[in-house]
Amino acid sequence: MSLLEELYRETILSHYKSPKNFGPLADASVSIKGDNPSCGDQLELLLKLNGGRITEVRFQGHGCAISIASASMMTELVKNKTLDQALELTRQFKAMVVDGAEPAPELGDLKALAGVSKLHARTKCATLAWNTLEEAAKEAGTS
Amino acid sequence: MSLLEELYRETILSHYKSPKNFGPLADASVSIKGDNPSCGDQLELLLKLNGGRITEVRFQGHGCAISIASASMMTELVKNKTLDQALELTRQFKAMVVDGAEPAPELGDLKALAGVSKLHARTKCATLAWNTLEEAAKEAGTS
Amino acid sequence: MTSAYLIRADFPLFAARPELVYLDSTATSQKPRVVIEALEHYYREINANVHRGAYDLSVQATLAYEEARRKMARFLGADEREIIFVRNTTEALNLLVYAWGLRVLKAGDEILLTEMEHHANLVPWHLVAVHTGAKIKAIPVRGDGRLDLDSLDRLLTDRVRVVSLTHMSNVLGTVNPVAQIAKAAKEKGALVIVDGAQSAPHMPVDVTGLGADFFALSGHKMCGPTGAGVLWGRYEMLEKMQPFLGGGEMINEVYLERSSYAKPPQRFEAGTPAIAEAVALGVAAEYLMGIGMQNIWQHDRSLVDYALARLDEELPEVKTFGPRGPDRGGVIAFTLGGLHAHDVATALDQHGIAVRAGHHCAQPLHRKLGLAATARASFYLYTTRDEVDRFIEALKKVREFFKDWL
Amino acid sequence: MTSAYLIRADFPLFAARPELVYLDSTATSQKPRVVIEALEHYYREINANVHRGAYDLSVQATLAYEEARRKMARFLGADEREIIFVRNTTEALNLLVYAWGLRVLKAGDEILLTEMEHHANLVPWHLVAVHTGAKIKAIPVRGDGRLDLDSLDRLLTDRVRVVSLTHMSNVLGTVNPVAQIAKAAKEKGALVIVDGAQSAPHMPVDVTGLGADFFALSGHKMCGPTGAGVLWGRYEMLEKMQPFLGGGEMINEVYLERSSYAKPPQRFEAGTPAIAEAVALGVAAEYLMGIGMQNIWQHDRSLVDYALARLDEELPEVKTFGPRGPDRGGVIAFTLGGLHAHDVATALDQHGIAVRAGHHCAQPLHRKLGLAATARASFYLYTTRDEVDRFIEALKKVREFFKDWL
Ligand SMILES: Cc1ncc(COP(=O)(O)O)c(C=O)c1O
Ligand SMILES: Cc1ncc(COP(=O)(O)O)c(C=O)c1O
Repeated sequence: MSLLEELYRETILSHYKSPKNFGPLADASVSIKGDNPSCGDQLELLLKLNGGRITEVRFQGHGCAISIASASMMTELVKNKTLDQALELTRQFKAMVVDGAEPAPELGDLKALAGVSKLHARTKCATLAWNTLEEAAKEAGTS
Repeated sequence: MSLLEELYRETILSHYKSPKNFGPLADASVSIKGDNPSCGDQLELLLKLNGGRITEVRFQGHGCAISIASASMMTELVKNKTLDQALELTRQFKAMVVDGAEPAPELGDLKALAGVSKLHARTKCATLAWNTLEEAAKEAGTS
Repeated sequence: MTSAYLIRADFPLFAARPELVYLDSTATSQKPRVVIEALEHYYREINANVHRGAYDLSVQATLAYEEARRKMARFLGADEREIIFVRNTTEALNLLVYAWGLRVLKAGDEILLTEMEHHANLVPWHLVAVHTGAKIKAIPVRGDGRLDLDSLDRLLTDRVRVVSLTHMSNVLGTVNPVAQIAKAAKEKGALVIVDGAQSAPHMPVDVTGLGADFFALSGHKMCGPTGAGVLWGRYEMLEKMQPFLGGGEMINEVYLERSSYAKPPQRFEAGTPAIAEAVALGVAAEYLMGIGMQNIWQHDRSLVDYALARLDEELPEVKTFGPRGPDRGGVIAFTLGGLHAHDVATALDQHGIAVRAGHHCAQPLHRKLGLAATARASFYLYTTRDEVDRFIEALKKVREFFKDWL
Repeated sequence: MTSAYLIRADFPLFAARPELVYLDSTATSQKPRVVIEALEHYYREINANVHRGAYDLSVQATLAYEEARRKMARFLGADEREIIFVRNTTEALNLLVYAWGLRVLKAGDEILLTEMEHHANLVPWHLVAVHTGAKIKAIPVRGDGRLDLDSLDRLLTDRVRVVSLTHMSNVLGTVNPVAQIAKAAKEKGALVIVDGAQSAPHMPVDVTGLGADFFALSGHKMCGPTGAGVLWGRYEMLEKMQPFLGGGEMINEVYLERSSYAKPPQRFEAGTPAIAEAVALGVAAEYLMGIGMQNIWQHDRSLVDYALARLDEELPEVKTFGPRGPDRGGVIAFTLGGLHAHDVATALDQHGIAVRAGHHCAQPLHRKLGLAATARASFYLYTTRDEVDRFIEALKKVREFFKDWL
């Protein structure tokens, strides 16, 4: 299987074409913008928090298949998790796409992005939503 | 004869140690400063003109043996010459020290500086006074 | 022109990477052997600091550096005293903004740019606008990728003090009618600055004929090393200008609290320059002149016409931007269906085709096109027709691969 | 340290010029083979523009460039996000003057320098003084070539907003007690900038230990290529600072009339950097770390002590400047009788000895010494004791030659 086939699978392309949890979120507790200035991709992450738990999460913006699919799957995964759990998932996700670690079982469908670790040019795309989540957690912690 | 011996002869070193026409000149018609910013050498040329003829010429400043000797001999040579004659001598002098032309007989003692053409690093020293003379002639022409 | 197939042999990178189809010369060009060897030769045999030396080695370094200045003057049809070595186009434009714009412009003055400018010709002017209150305006880009010259009369008011524009767009490939615009600008008394980052490498440039006051280029885009570029300026302008960077070599006299400045070009070259890089840039210019800038332009032109014709014909899902005709250089920004440019570029890379994806440092233009990003293929003297074919065949495979998602 | 006799073999220029005694490393150093080869390798195998690439070659170029940043961080004991690639020390200091000095300083503020500064650390401040009305003061140099620290209390008023000083003088060889001065300056709330052009190449530098806010160096003086240097800055300071040059890569979002900026270090690296040069500078730093900065310092120290002892003993007509002791690096500025430094340097050059003559871009210091110019011999890791001997023997011949005119 070519790297291209490994990466651009049904899972990813369908999240790209029909992202989950996409759109505005009224009364968000935290909203944070993230971007990759080198490519112009932009994303806004909106969270509703309740006692340290993410009760609602949505995102909006534009980007490539990898960044949008990653954001879409991330929102599905972190919904109803605590911020701490979400940060642990972030760590696991980055280990997979940056360092090429075996996908942690907790990542579920996101293992479809494991191939990104072989495409250094695209790690920034895959991690954009997650870096924004980290920023959001920081913001939530200080506010 | 080494290049050093060819260049640093009695003529040059004695002009360096006891430059001719050195010092201020009251009532100068033109006074122009010249410098070699790369080495810090500075020279001021003072001329008294009468109907296009250099009736008095003096200089002051500091510099290396080559620049001071060149200035000293130049003042001796151009005194009582017309500006046009002085500019022609300048051309001949530069041909000698920059392009390595045979010394024109009109240059007299200045032929002692012919060796400078083999020392590219020092042509700026040898031509400092002459460049200043050209500036002075320009100034005299426009005023 | 000598065939691109032969020219390739001058570029060691293609031998090291025989499978690569390099279509990103607009970002930076590859380097011919003579340029790499010039660097090597400089460091192995004549390396010393310039200007200040009283010994032979330093004289040789200085001669090599000043010879490079003469070569760049010849390349641009200029006088050697008008050639200032800088790092790149970006530094050249910033130099003008700091040494001229920030000092001269006032609230109410207008700065006229175009909608197709590279960030290098936008961001520095923002600084001027913020600090002086001068206003930025832009000549619009028409649907066909050319400047809307009809708007020039209206835009070129008496308040316009400077017109700064790109000679050739790094996205659309458009070659702007700089001489015509410069003439109109000069009639209004405005200064004219030309961003030559894309024109200098690809076409004959005669700065005096252009009628501009300043012209900036990047060596690394014209077969030279990174780290060296040129700002050309009319000598009368340079003489009037205050320095930009302060330091060694650009001074006349320095006291603790004040200093006086050397004449141009030294006035604008503070500190130890990129000596080896300037020397090698001179060699690059000579190499290009040897092949002939007009030949290079024709070569780029024929490849871009060929590529656009095939794309139009064989890949209707591909949308390209920029004008068609003799005022179009060898750059093709494109999209493939609704795919994101990054995904297209990654897919092409898997087939050995190197194209760039993103906004190419032209966000305002992309905003105008209604896109966040495009993919971009660009050609140069070493690009072969065969490579254009491989690019198009690869693009077809990419289309096939993504066919359900276009 | 590995013997300088062996180290020389790493430097191709010495093989190309076996007769040359190169004593001008303070102006620029020679380059080891690994650095020249790093440039070659970069251009032959991985040349592409950085940051923006969606293809493999560009990723490799970016990795090499960012790896160089990490190497420079290691060299200085800093964090990689604090390393900004610039052309040289001069550009680094100008960056600070433009991005910080011109924006922050006000009339009545004071800028504290020293009398031994290089023009690179004087001329940019003159610009600030002229535009803001801030005042320049200088810590005096004592007769022994050291700073007069007794004056510090008096000079370091509450109005001093910045202390900018050289770590090591390029004329006197004096190593200034920067940590001590930085501590006093910080107590007054002043910013501390260190000109490390001469220290970084010759001694271990740990920027965090120095207690300074900024540190500037030139790659070409530390075995790297021309065209690449480093500005180190504390991250908190960099984060607060506005950009200097505007253009590609330093931005976040760009509109026609405004832009927002990227985080440091990108914020301060506009346009295409000197990529190959930065990569090769990283290799140079690694080469020096391999030999050991402390070893290099000891080597310089032992040569300068040896040379000064022989000059004192055997050439009473030679006058040297600068301190004696452990705070003295391998630089000897000198005069021979009443001869002009240029004549001495020319004469030495005829014996194959390359020394510099002039004010060495330190006119105020020379004015203080009462001289327009000095000759200067300087040593580095590849300088052998044998070369110092040849220098001294040649100087004796020069004395003999000019004996009637001293
Ligand atoms: C102490 C000092 N500062 C600054 C500089 C300027 O270095 P560069 O010319 O590489 O910018 C030098 C080098 O001449 C120097 O010795
Ligand atoms: C039109 C144009 N202007 C300016 C630049 C900036 O060039 P550099 O990054 O070499 O400064 C570029 C290159 O990207 C360009 O294409």
